[in-house]
Amino acid sequence: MPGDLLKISGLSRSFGGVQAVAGFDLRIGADELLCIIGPNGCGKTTLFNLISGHLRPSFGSIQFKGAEITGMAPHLVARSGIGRKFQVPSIYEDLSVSENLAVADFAEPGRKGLGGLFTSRTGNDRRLANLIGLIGLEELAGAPAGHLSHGQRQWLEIGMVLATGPDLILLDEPTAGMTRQETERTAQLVQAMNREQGVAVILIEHDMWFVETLKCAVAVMMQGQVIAKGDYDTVRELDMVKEAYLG
Amino acid sequence: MTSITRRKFLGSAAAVAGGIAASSSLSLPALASGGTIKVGAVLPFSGGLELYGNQARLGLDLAVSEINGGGGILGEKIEVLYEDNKTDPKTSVERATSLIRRDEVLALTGPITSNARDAMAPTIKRMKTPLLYATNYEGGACSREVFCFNTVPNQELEKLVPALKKEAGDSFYMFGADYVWPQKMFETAKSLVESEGGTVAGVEFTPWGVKEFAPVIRRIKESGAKVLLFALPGADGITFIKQAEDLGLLEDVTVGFLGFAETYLGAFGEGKAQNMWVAVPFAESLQTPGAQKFVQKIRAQAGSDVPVSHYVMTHYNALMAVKDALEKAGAVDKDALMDSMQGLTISTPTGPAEIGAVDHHVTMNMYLAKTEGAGLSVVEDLGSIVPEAGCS
Amino acid sequence: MSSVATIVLDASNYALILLLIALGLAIIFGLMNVINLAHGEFLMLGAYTVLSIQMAGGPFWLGLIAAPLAVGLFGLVIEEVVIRRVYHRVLDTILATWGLSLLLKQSIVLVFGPGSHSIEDPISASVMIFGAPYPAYRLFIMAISLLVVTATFLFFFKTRIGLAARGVIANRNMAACLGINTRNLDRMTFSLGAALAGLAGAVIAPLISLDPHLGLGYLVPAFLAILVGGLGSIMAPVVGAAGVGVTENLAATFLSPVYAQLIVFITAVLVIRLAPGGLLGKKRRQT
Amino acid sequence: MIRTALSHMKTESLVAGILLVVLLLLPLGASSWLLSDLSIYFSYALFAASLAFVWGHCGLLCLGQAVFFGLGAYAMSLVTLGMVPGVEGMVSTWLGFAAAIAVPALAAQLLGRFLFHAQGLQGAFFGIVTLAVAFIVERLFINWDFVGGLNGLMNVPPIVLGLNGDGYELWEAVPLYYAALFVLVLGFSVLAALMRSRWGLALKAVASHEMRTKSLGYDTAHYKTTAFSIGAAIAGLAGALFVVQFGFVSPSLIGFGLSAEVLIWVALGGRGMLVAACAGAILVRVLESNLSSVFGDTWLLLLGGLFIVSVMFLPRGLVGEAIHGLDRWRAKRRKGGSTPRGKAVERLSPSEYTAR
Repeated sequence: MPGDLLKISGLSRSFGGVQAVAGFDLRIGADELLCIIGPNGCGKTTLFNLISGHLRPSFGSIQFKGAEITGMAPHLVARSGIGRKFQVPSIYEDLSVSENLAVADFAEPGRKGLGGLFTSRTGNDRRLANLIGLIGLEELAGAPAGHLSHGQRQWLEIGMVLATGPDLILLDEPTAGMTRQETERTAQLVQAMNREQGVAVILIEHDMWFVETLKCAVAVMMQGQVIAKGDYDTVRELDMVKEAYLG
Repeated sequence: MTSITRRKFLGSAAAVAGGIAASSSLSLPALASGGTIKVGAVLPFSGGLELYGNQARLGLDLAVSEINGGGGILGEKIEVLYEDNKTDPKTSVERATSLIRRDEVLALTGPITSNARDAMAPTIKRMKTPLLYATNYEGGACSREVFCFNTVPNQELEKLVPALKKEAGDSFYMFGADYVWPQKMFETAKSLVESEGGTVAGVEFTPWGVKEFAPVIRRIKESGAKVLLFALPGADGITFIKQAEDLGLLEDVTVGFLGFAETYLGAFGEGKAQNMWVAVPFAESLQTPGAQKFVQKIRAQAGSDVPVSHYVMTHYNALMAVKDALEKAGAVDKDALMDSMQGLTISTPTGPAEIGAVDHHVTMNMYLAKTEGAGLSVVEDLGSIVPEAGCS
Repeated sequence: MSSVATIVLDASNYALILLLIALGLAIIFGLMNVINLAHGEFLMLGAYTVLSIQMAGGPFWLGLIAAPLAVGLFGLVIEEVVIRRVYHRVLDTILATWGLSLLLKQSIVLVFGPGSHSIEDPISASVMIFGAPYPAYRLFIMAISLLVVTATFLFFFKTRIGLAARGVIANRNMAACLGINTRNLDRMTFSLGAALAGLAGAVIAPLISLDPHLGLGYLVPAFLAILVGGLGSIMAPVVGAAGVGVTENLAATFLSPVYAQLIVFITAVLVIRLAPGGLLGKKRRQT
Repeated sequence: MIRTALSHMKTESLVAGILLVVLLLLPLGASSWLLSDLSIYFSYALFAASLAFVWGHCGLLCLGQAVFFGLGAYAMSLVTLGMVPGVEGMVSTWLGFAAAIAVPALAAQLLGRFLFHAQGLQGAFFGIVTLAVAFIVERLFINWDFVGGLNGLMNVPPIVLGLNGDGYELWEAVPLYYAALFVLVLGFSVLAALMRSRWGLALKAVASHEMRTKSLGYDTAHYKTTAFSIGAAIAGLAGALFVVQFGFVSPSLIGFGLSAEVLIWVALGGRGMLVAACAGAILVRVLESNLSSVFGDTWLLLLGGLFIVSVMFLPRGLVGEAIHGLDRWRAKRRKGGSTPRGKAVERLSPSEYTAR
C-alpha cells in the first residue's frame, strides 16, 4: 500500500528447524512509533536482524519506501534510511564522543566519496552540535567514549544512528540496564526524535513502564508472529498477553 | 689510507660544529683500525647450514694463528671478523655492507649458499672488495672481485660419475634441493652420465623444510636406479638419508653425496649411511703427511674430536692465499690483492694449487672417497683437476 | 608405480603424524580460543627431551614417557606466566605465542647448539606388508596416534571433566555461570595440548634430524589442518589432518614435493575462505 | 610565541618533528657507513609504517606484509633491469617507483576483495590466511625462473635521476641518505594525512567495531580493501627504496621471514602510532647491527623476550609508551588538565583486540 514506510509480509526465518520468525506481517507509517513486546526468544532480535540485513530471511519480503530491500547487505539497508541501535551498546570506545558522531555523520548518503580524504576528522557542523545537545553529552564531547556510563553509551549510540539521517530507526532494548531516571530521559529522547525530527521508530522493549511512558502503539510478538496489536492500555488487558508476558 | 683521514676530518668537523654527540661517538669504532689487516667472514652460524659455517671458521682461525704466529703479513697482523648471515641472503648483504663500510675490511670470505653469494655480488662489485669464496658451487661466478677456492661441478663429478657407474650400475637418479646449485650439478651430471653410456632414471627437486620423504623414496625405489646423486644439504639432507635407510632405499642404490662434509656422519648415527661416495679436495682420513699435519693442527686448536672436512681446508687456503698474494704485491690494498692473486700458485695441505689467471678458480688435487665406519675412506687419488668455471 | 598398499600406508602414516600434532593445537584453539604459534616449538621440546635422555644414556622409551610430562609441565608454567594475560585478546595470543616460539628456539640453540642431532631408531626391524618391507617403527607411530586420538575422544565424551570442557566449547560464559571452574579448565587444557605436542615430538624424533627449526615444518600444515577441519567439534581435526596429510602425500607421490606444498596451501586457503567455520565446523556465534 | 605553538602541537607530531630535524642534521656529524646503514633502515621504517597503518590503525593483523614489500622490490628490479616484456627499453627509475606502488596495490586489491567481501574473514583467520599467502607467494617466486628463482635478481641499478635510466646515479652516501629520508617522509606524510582525515577516522571505526560501522551505512569490506591496498602500496614503495640500495632482490624478501621481522619492529615500536613504528624499526636494526656481534646468540633471546613482554604489558609498544608518557606529562604541565577536543585517545580498548 503506498504511504507505508515499511511493509513486511510473510517474513520467515528458521534456525535448524526452529522457526524464529514465522509468517510475520507488519506495516509502519512514516511517523509512527511502535513498541514490540514479547517473551525472550520470541524472535524479536531476529526480526531486527532480518530487517537490517544481518540475516537473510528464509521466506517473505521487506519493502521500504516502496522498494524491495529483502536480503540486501547491511550497509545498503542503512543507506536506504534504516538506522539500528544494537542491544549491547555498540560505540567506538577508543574514539571521542564527537568523533563517534562524526563517523556516523560522514556516513549519511550524499556525503561519501573521496572528499573524505581531504577533510579533517571532526566536522564543525551545527548539525552535530545540535545532535550532541539532543543526547545531552555536550560536556563530554572530547572524552573517550569508553569512559561513558552505561546510559550515556546508549544515548550516544542513538545519537550516532540519528546522525546518519534515517527515516526509520530500530531500537533494540534501549533502556536495558538503565536507572529510572535514565529511562525517563531516554523516553524523552525517543519522543523527541519521533515527533520533532519526524523519524519513525520501532523498538523492542521489556520494560513495561517505559512502554507506558512512551504511549506508543504496541505489537505483541510470540512464536515469531504478531499476535496482537493496539495501544498500550488495550494490549495490557488481553488475557494472552497477561498470561504470556506480564504475568 | 686516505678514506680514514677524511672520516677523521668529518668527525672533528662534527665536534667543532657542536653537532650531535651521539652520532660522533657512534662513528668512533671505525677509526680504530690501524695496524691490522681485516678480513670479513660472512658465514652461516644459524639458520640451517651452520655446520658449514663452523667448519669454515676452523680453517680461518687456524690460518689467522699461523699467519700471526709467523710475523703477520708485511708486518701487519691479520684479523677475521665473523658475522652470522643466518643462512639468509638479505642478512648476508647487510653483514657484508657493514663489514666493508664500517670495519673497512680488505676482503670478504664466505658465504656458503649460492643465493647468498649472488645477493652479495652487486655490493662486492660496487665497493670493489675481493670475495674469497671457498664452497663448492655450480660455477659461473666470474668477476674481478670473486675468487673461488673450492670445486665447481666438473671437478666433483668428472671422476665420481664414472666411478659410481662402475661400482653400482648404469641407471642414475638425481635428487636435490630446489635451487641453483643442485640444478646445475645435475645438468653437468646428466651430460656426464649420458656420455658414459648410462641412463638418467629421474631428476627431482624438493623445497626446504620438508619432513616426510617417503613418497620420494618410494619413487626412487620404483625407478630401479642403481645410483642416487644426492644434493640436499643441511638438516633436510640428514632427514632424507635417515628415512631412506629406514625404508630400505640404501640397500638398493649407492649414493653419490654432493656437498658432503664429515660433520654429517655424527648426525647419521653409528654404522648408518655407509658406502656413500664423494669426490672431495680433502678428507680427514687422507694419509698424506700434509693432510695429516693439517688435521693435527686443527685438532690441537679446536679439540680432538672435531670433524675436519674439505670446507675447513678450502677456507684455510683462501686466507693463506691472501698472505701469499699481499707479500708478492708488497702492498696492502684491495687492488694489489686482486691483481696478485691472479695466476698465483699456493701451497696447500694437499699439495700445490693454482688460482686461475682469468677465471679465478682453483686447480687442485681431488680424491675419491666413500663413507665407511665412522669416517670417509679415500679410495683413489684423482690427481689435479682443472675447473670448468663456466665463465663466458 | 608403487603398490597401492604402500601408497595408502605412507599417506595414512603422514596423516596420522599430522593428526597427533594437530590434536593438541585444536584442543587449545577450540577450548581456549588461543592460537598457539609456539606449538611447533613444544613439539621440538618433546624431541629434545628424548635427545637429552639419549645423551644421558637412557633408553628411547623413557624419553617417550618423559617428553609429554616435561612439555605438559612446561605448558602449565607458560599458561600461568604468559597465556593467562592475553586470553581476551585473540590477536595478541598470536603475537605472544610467536614471541615464545622465538624464545624457545633460541634457548635450544644456546643449550644444544644450532646444529642437527639424531635419535637412534628404537625399533629397527621391518615388517613385510604385501610383499614389501615396511619399518616397524612407522607402524608403531600409527598405533600411538590412533591410541591417543581414541583416548582423547573417550576423555571428552566419557568423563565429567571432558563434558565440562565441551560445555566451554559450546558457550564459555554459560559454562562459567554453571559453576565450571574455567580457570582450572584453562590450565588443564593448555597443559594437555602442550603434552600432546611433546608426545608428538618424541614420537617423530627418530624419523627426522633434530634441529631448533624443526617446529615450523610441522606447525603450518597442522594449522591448516585444524582450520580446514573447523573448530566446532572434536572430530574436525581428524578430518582436517586426513585432508591435508593425504593431499600433500598424494601430490608428492604423483607430482613432486614442490607442487605438493603449493597445492595444499592454496586449497587450504580456499577452504578457509569459502567455509570459514571449516569443513565440519558449526557456524561460530558472531558476537 | 614558538613555545606556545609547540606546546599546542600533538606530542606525536612534536616527536616526529624533532626526529626529523635530528635526521636532517645527522650527516654533519655521522660517518658515512652509519648514513648508509640508516638509508637502508629508512626503507624498513617505511615498511614498518605501512604495517602500523594496516594493523594498528585499521585492525588488520597482516602476517604477510612482506609480500607487498617484496612485490615492490621485484617490480622496481624488473623495470630498471629492462626485463618487463614488451617495454625492455624503458629502464626508468621513476617508472620503477610507479610500478612498485601499483603492483602491490593491485595485488592487495584482488586479495582484499577475495578475503573481505560478503561475510569476510575476521581477525585471527585473516592473520593465518595472510601467513599462508606469504608462504605461497614465496614458493611461487622460488619456482619462477623468469624472476631468477631462489637466487633472485642481481645487479639492480641504484636510483638514476635521468628520465630513462641515464644521468646521475644516486650512490654516494650523503645524497642517497637524503633521498631515502625524503621518500620515507613522503610515504609517512601520506599515511599520516590519511589517518587524520575523516576517511581515516572511518577506518578506525571499522577496526573498532565493524558491525556498528556497517549498520551506519559503510561498505566496510570496501574500506578494508582500500586500506589494505594503500598499506600495500606504501610497503611496495619501501621495497623499491630498499632494492635500489641493496642491489638485489630474492624470495627471502617476500616471504614469512621478513613479515615476521617487521611485525616485531612494529610491536616493539608501537602499532598505534606511525612514528613509534618507524622508530621501532630503526632502533631494532641499529641495535641488531651493533649488538648482535657482542651478544651473539643471546641477542635473539633478548629480542624474543622483549617482544613477549611488550605484547603482554605494553600494547602501545616501547616507543609508543614513551611518547604516551611524554604526552601525559605535557598535559599535566599545561595545567588545564582536560584533554583537548578531538585529541585521538590512544587508550587501546579490548574491542581493538578481540576478533568479532
